[in-house]
Amino acid sequence: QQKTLYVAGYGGSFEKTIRDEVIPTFEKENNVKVEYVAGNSTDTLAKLQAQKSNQQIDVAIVDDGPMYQAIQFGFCGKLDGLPTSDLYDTARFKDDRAVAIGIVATGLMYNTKVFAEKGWAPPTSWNDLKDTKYAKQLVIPPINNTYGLEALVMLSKMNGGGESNVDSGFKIFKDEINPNVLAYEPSPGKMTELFQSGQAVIAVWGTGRVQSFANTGFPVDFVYPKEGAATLLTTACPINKPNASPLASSFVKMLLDPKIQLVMLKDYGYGPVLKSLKVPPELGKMAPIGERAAKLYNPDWTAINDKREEWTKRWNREVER
Amino acid sequence: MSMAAEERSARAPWALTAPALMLFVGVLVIPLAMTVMLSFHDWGQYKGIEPVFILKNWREIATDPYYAEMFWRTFRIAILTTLLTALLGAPEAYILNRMSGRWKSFFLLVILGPLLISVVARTLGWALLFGGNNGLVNKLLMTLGVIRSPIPFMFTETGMVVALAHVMMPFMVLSVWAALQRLDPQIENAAMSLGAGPVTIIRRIIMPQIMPGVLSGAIIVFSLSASAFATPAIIGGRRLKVAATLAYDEFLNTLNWPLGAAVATLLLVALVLIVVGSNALIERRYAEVFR
Amino acid sequence: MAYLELDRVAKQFGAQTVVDDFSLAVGRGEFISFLGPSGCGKTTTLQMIAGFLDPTRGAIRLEDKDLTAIHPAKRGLGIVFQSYALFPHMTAAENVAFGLEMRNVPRNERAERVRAALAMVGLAGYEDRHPRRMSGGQQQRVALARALVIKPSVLLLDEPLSNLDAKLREEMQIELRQIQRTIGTTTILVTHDQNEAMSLSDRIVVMSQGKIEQIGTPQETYEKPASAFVSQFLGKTNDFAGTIDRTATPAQLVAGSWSAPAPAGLSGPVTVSIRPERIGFGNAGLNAKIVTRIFQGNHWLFQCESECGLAIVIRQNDGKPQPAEGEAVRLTWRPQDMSVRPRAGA
Amino acid sequence: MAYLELDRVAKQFGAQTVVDDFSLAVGRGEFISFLGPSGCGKTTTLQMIAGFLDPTRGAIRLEDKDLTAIHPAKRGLGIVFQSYALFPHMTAAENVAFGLEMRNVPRNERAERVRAALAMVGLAGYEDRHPRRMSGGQQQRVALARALVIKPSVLLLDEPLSNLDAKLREEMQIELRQIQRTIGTTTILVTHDQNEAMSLSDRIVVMSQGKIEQIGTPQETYEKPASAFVSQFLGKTNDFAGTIDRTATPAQLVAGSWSAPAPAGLSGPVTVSIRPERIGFGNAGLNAKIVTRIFQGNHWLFQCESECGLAIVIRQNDGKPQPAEGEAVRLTWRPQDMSVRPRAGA
Amino acid sequence: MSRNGPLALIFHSVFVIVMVAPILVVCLVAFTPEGFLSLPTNGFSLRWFRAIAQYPEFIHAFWVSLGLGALSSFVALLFAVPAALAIARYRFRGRDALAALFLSPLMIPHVVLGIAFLRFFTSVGFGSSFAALIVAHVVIVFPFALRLTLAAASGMDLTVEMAAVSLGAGGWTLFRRVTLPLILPGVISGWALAFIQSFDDLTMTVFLAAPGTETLPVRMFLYIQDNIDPLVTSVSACVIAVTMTALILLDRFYGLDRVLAGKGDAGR
Ligand SMILES: Nc1ncnc2c1ncn2[C@@H]1O[C@H](COP(=O)(O)OP(=O)(O)OP(=O)(O)O)[C@@H](O)[C@H]1O
Ligand SMILES: Nc1ncnc2c1ncn2[C@@H]1O[C@H](COP(=O)(O)OP(=O)(O)OP(=O)(O)O)[C@@H](O)[C@H]1O
Ligand SMILES: CC(C)C[C@H](N)C(=O)O
Ligand SMILES: [Mg+2]
Ligand SMILES: [Mg+2]
Repeated sequence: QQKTLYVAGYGGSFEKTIRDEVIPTFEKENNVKVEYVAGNSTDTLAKLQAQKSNQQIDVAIVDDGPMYQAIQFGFCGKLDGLPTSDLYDTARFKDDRAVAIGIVATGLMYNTKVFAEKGWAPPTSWNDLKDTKYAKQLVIPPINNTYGLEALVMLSKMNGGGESNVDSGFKIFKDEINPNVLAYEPSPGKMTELFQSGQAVIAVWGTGRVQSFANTGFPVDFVYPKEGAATLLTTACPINKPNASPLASSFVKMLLDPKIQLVMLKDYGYGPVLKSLKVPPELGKMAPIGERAAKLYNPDWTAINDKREEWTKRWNREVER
Repeated sequence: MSMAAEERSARAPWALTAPALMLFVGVLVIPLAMTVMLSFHDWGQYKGIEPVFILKNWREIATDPYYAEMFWRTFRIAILTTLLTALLGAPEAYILNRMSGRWKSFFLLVILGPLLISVVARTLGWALLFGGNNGLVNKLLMTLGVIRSPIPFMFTETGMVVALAHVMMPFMVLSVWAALQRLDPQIENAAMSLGAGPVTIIRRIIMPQIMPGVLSGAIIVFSLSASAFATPAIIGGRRLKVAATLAYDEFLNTLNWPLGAAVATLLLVALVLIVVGSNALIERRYAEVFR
Repeated sequence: MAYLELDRVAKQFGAQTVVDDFSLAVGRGEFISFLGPSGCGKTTTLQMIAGFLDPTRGAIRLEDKDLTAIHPAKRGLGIVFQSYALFPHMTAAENVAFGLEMRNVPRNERAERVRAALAMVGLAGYEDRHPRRMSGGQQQRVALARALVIKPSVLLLDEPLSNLDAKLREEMQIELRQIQRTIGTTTILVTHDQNEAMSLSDRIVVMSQGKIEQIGTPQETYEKPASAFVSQFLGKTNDFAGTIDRTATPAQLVAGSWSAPAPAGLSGPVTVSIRPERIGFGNAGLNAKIVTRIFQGNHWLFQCESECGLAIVIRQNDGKPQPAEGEAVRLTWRPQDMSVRPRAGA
Repeated sequence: MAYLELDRVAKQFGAQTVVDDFSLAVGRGEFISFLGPSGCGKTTTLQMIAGFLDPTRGAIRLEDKDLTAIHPAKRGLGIVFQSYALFPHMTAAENVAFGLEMRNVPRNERAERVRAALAMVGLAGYEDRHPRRMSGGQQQRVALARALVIKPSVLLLDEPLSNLDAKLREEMQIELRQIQRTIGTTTILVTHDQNEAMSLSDRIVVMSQGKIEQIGTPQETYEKPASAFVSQFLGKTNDFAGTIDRTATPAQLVAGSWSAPAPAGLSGPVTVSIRPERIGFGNAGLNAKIVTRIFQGNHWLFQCESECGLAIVIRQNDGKPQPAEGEAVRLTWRPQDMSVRPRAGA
Repeated sequence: MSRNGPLALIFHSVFVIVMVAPILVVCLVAFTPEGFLSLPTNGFSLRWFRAIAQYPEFIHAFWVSLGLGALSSFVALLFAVPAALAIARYRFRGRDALAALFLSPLMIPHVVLGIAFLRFFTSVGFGSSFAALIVAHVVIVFPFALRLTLAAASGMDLTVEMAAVSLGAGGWTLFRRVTLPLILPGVISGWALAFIQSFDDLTMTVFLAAPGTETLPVRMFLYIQDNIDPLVTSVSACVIAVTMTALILLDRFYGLDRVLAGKGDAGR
């Protein structure tokens, strides 16, 4: 009976990939019209909240952080019939209210050309963020962005804290990293621009982003810090609403199709969420695949979500000043 | 020269404003009222928005000096931006107006230019000019030996003010320009014949007469700068938050809409008070020009 | 040496030449009036002297210095604009005070002079009023006060009294004359009021279509007009068709039933010009009938149908009985009051 | 029945009453002039008739219908504003055509009437010019053409000719008179030019400080002024201090060396008022010396120092020799030309 | 009439350079042959202009923006001009409050407006439709139209209007033939600013744009989500080029100074 399925997701090249690779097939197979509502994670989440009484969107594709919120607020419906055995554990959510469609590693990005010119060694550790030679040339996404949050968690963990206690992380950020930071920048576009204009040379970022940035020909590379990179997910969920269309679940599941997973790896640097997927070696130079994926640190989201509000407040007042 | 209309039926102004008023009540007042209501609701990380009536958000804003700092910065930037646009934009409008027809329209368009491209591309331009060591201007000045280290521009308040003034400039220039169209050139001649130099003419004769235009421009610029999001966010970055970026954060990142709504409501109320206050003040001061 | 000199000045607006070949030397302290039909270029000339318009050709010199080199603000002129050009955002007092402020006159003296100037133009009590709330004549007086209060060395007045009633106007004329005498202000007045021009001016410049027709004292221009235009333009003139009959002895000039010994030189068809105030009603002379009789206060204006066409007669309202409308009269004048020229087209 | 009637009209601006208790009945086709000092409320009254200002008190009726109930646009008035109020964005022709368009006059007829109206005010050839590019007088004529072209049933003219030269002005006056006669337009003219008022008007309303001083025909107001104000305001008047000596037989009125049999009724100190044009130079009479002699075209104006103070004398410029400045003269007049009233303060 | 002195011209030059510089740089970058933002130091390339063709949604979005801007600024004028006249001419109770209300869209961060509108339109069942988008834009551009018209209307010589009234013009005719032409510079300037503001708005539109009605800023914003590349600059350069061409054509066939200054204003 439903004629149109509204899928909300990232804009830009991701939208293009979905439009080219997923939607035509899906429309044909299910005899439905798919409208793609482009927007970044926070925009999509805001729309969900604004239209809570009368949801228009059927499927939402957002970052993991916002997805936890969406689940908490009850925006997500339940997914049935996931290929649970084939999915990495990290890719699954409580009650299957969402599922990861790609895995990204949070680590360090640096400008290889500048480093070479200055004779600097490539960074190897989270601790390199403290190096004073990067003064005002470091970019870190803020805490409301998963990259920033994970950087904080990693630094806490290395200094005797962890998800339950981030005091040490905050202290390091405040005293040692902050002077180096040019900007706490959540927007990927802005991040690339800061690199392109030469204002920044090193950053905390994810494999997917760095991969596509490097694809443009810009001299950047990704580093898995020796203390370990953190897992970050791109996720999707069907929206919870009266008379929700079963097609919403089908659409999410279609994103887990091996063929699509490979496309997203190729175009977008997303590590696949399927254990069974064979990755051709020429793909996935940076992406967390195989051994690299296994070594990723998976933050304890239950603990984090508990404290997140408080941390954000603290971050705004102590770090971003 | 007063007109009967001015004194006649008190209905006329209401008839004229009725359509706009209906539009505003219909589609702006209600959403805004909903937003104000929102600011009294509760919010929690897990429960989301709770439609109860509490003063939590307002109390937080009132007691936490963090917000005072944000608002103070917001208004500081808005005031500086307004001053800068008025100080540069009004003279420029005046100069433009004295050019011959063709040049006049040409430069008017040139000045409107910045508005035609998206804020993203515009701020990109600033980054290319002033961003770090590679900024064009910085590079040039450093090779010329004028400066030692790059001028800090990105992620500074100065940069924010300059970039905002740049975007807002057309609003000021155009407002003043529209007001200048009404001036009788003979009046300028009269002042000149009485011995007034160019500066005096501008200050004593032109300025008071174009006050409606400057006021319009200033109101637009001030309000827009105080509620601007993109430019402060991109040029200022997250460490130099202003009220709008704060509200943005609460709305989009934290999803704490009640708090964001409180910040926005406060900003709106403050702006309305400032604008209406200064408007009334200036209209009274220059009553004869506004008749 | 001329104080202010216009040397073959011309002004074009686009293709239209509105002032042409305008040369005039004004002595220091002289009072000059520009008279001419509407649109003949009076305001334009004044604006060039003031420096608000650049002459297309020619030079304007003040004390032998090229005026165009001096910025208008430095010329020390007092100007009354035809459109007043009051500062709408200032009160009457502020308008008048402006020029004094520019001259850094101390505050006390300034207030006193502004007060006096406004009182002089009959606007005491209107100090705090804004121009838009004043009547036309009041605005004009503010403009006058503004120009006079600075005691300028050159005054340019563009129809400064046109919106004042006769009484006030006369007071202002006396005021102007006084100022001009005591401060020695060189004054150029544009006016459409011939009485005003005549009673105030040392010399009158009669203009037509951008050109000077005649420069002379009031009496010269009125009584010895240099051209038909001037005689037509200043006051009223009757032109009668006459004939000089040189066969008679002595030679006779005949116009209708009026005749007189002919002046030397001319013969055949002529035009006889005679001012209406020089014509009297008598027992002999041109046969005429009074068509309208217009009361004009101190005089009567008669329009008569005469043998030689329409005739206008002015008679002082001396209280004696005047002929009524429809009455038959004889028009007569003294030969020395008329001027005779060959009849054009005859 | 009055066509246009003002009934005890008053107007206040804030606390200031600028028109008060103004009652006037204008007949259809009548030509009325408002005369009065600058700022006396002439424009204000006109604006109330036009409907641009609401009277504070009183009523204005046109053909017995309350005018305030009719929207200004529907009153069918032709108005010339003191400040012209031309449409700056329209050419002269467009300005003039506007009223015709509003009346849906067909395009062809419109063009023809506009052309004719502009030609009538001497602006043929200026059709396509914008007001800002015209001279003051030209603008004023456009305003006049714009008001006249619609052949309004009521014409309100606020100093419509103030910026025109005498010649043009007279032509326009004739034009106005003509229109008023042929179309029967009821006209109210505000003017500061007494000659204009007198030659055009059926009746003159003399105003002072917002009040009517006198309503009457031109000759009435001039020769039988209802108040000292009117006699002072219209034309010039000499006031001499005199004494009536009832002890002499017959009783004598003496002013300096001038004397005549006293009129009945008064005695003791009196003021003798006499118009300057009624005074002659004679062999007997008031001793005086001519201080200034001002040439005014068709007449001379003498200012004399007499036994009884300053005296003004007007003599027609009839070409006969006139006394020179400094000359001693005797001033004389006929008893019936003077008016005598008890001397105030004596 | 006096011309600008040398100081004024220097000021003007510096002013114009500063105004233009950031945009000029952006336009220059559009010609880079590289895949990332850089000034075209080694050779010019039209690569990024060609790239636009591969994104038909940009072109579609341009038309959406154009239509939205033109429509909403025009509708805003329909409401704003009468309101501005009322506020300029009458001193009535509630005037200040009304003026403040009309200006309020300027004073609220657009994120807040976006969400407020989305909530509102959803609750009345409009969701994110094109109609909702237009209405929202009318509201946010309204202050520009109002303020500039107001500046032109205050202090206008009312006797000119009286003259028109006396000649029989009333109501609409009076407005169309006399009042409007006299305040035209303000109205046109107001329209221009309103249009541009609508054309440029991102933060609010993001929430209201539905599939198919994304505006150009929204498209560009989405495009640079992952990557800023010179396509942003080439699109900007194209927008400028298109606008300038339109304006130059307007100038050729109608005369910009006439549009902007009203007729008969040149000269003395
Ligand atoms: N808008 C106004 N507010 C207050 N006072 C005013 C206003 N307009 C005119 N007046 C005052 O009302 C009085 C009458 O003005 P009005 O314009 O009627 O004079 P007028 O007789 O036409 O004078 P004039 O011959 O100088 O034009 C003047 O004293 C003037 O100052
Ligand atoms: N800016 C202008 N552009 C074109 N022509 C103009 C301009 N200003 C004036 N003129 C024309 O120049 C001529 C002279 O104008 P000017 O104002 O000097 O006349 P004037 O003698 O002062 O007349 P008036 O007595 O009517 O004020 C007029 O025919 C007028 O139409
Ligand atoms: C004037 C606008 C272009 C301002 C823009 N909305 C910003 O937030 O900076
Ligand atoms: Mg003139
Ligand atoms: Mg008046």
